[in-house]
Amino acid sequence: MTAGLLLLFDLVLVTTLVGLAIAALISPDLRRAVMLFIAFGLWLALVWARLRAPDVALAEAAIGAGLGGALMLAAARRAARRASANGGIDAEGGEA
Amino acid sequence: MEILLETVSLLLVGAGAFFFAVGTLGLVRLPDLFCRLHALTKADNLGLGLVIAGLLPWAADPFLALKLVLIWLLVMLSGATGSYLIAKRALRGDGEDLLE
Amino acid sequence: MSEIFTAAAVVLVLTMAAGLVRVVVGPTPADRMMGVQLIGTTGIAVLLLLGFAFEMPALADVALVFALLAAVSVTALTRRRVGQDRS
Amino acid sequence: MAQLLYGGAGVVLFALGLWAFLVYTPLLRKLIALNIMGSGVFHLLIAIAERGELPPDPVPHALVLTGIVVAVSATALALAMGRRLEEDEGGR
Repeated sequence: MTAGLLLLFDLVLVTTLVGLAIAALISPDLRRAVMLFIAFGLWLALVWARLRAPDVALAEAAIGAGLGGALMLAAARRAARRASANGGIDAEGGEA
Repeated sequence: MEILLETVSLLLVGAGAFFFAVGTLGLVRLPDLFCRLHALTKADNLGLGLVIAGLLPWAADPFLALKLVLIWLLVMLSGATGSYLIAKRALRGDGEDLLE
Repeated sequence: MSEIFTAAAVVLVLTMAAGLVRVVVGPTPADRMMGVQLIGTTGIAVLLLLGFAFEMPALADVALVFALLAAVSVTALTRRRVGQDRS
Repeated sequence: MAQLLYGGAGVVLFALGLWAFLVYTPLLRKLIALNIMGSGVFHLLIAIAERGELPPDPVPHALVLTGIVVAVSATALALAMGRRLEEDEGGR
């Protein structure tokens, strides 16, 4: 009973993790890609907590998703502002 | 006694999961930003509160129970602050890169 | 009791996966950030349920960090430069 | 079973990140791809450390913990260097 439920849990977790990675990598908008990356980091922390590694999950949630996500968010909004200042085409790729 | 406790806990956790499901449904289906904000805060406060209330009787020691209540209070505080910030910048209309 | 907790965790993970739709299609960045916030809160509930199902109290600490993370990411999204602030 | 599932997911993540790292040119996109690639490696290590009934192996956990910190530091360094390059080019 518990083993079957746990297998279902694993399947949902892994499928969504890979789907999130694909969505973050192919998204045309840069800021959307960064937010999907933050969600990916959160999901990864959840998976590692499931694999009984709470210390690693803690570090990933605080440093990987939080700090890295905030850094990338700042960089993405700088890129968007530069693009709207230059008008139209974005130097960093992706539409503004 | 044990059975009663299990039933109450099951009901509370089930109600919490129900509120999370309804909040997610609202976030996906409602038409504009402020309605979605409304749905989001319901899921945040009520859903998590009910799940934690259902987990409390099973906490091994009082400090773990205290930590659970602390997590709930922290989520309520940060959820209220974040919703306020998002709504303020959306209402004022000068969040040029927040609203595209 | 641990079966009930695992079943509730499965339901909550399914709702999280449904909430990702808003992160992917949300028209504005604010909508997407709200989706991330909901994922964070639901993730806290899933972590607590898993912690009780596996009997690992350390997962409550991870849940605490998730709670802090939502505040940090919303602040990073809505902050402005000092000269830009009109209020 | 769980080990195989999660290890396979780690390999898939690494492959996806490598593909995106080679295909896209903008810096931020390359950084996201690099981070996802690293996450795939970490995922594989954590999946190997999980041993069913026994408590998990602590050595891969320590490795991954260090790796996360190094990855974020490298990301911050790359972002700072990219910003400096932009300023030197003077908005092109």
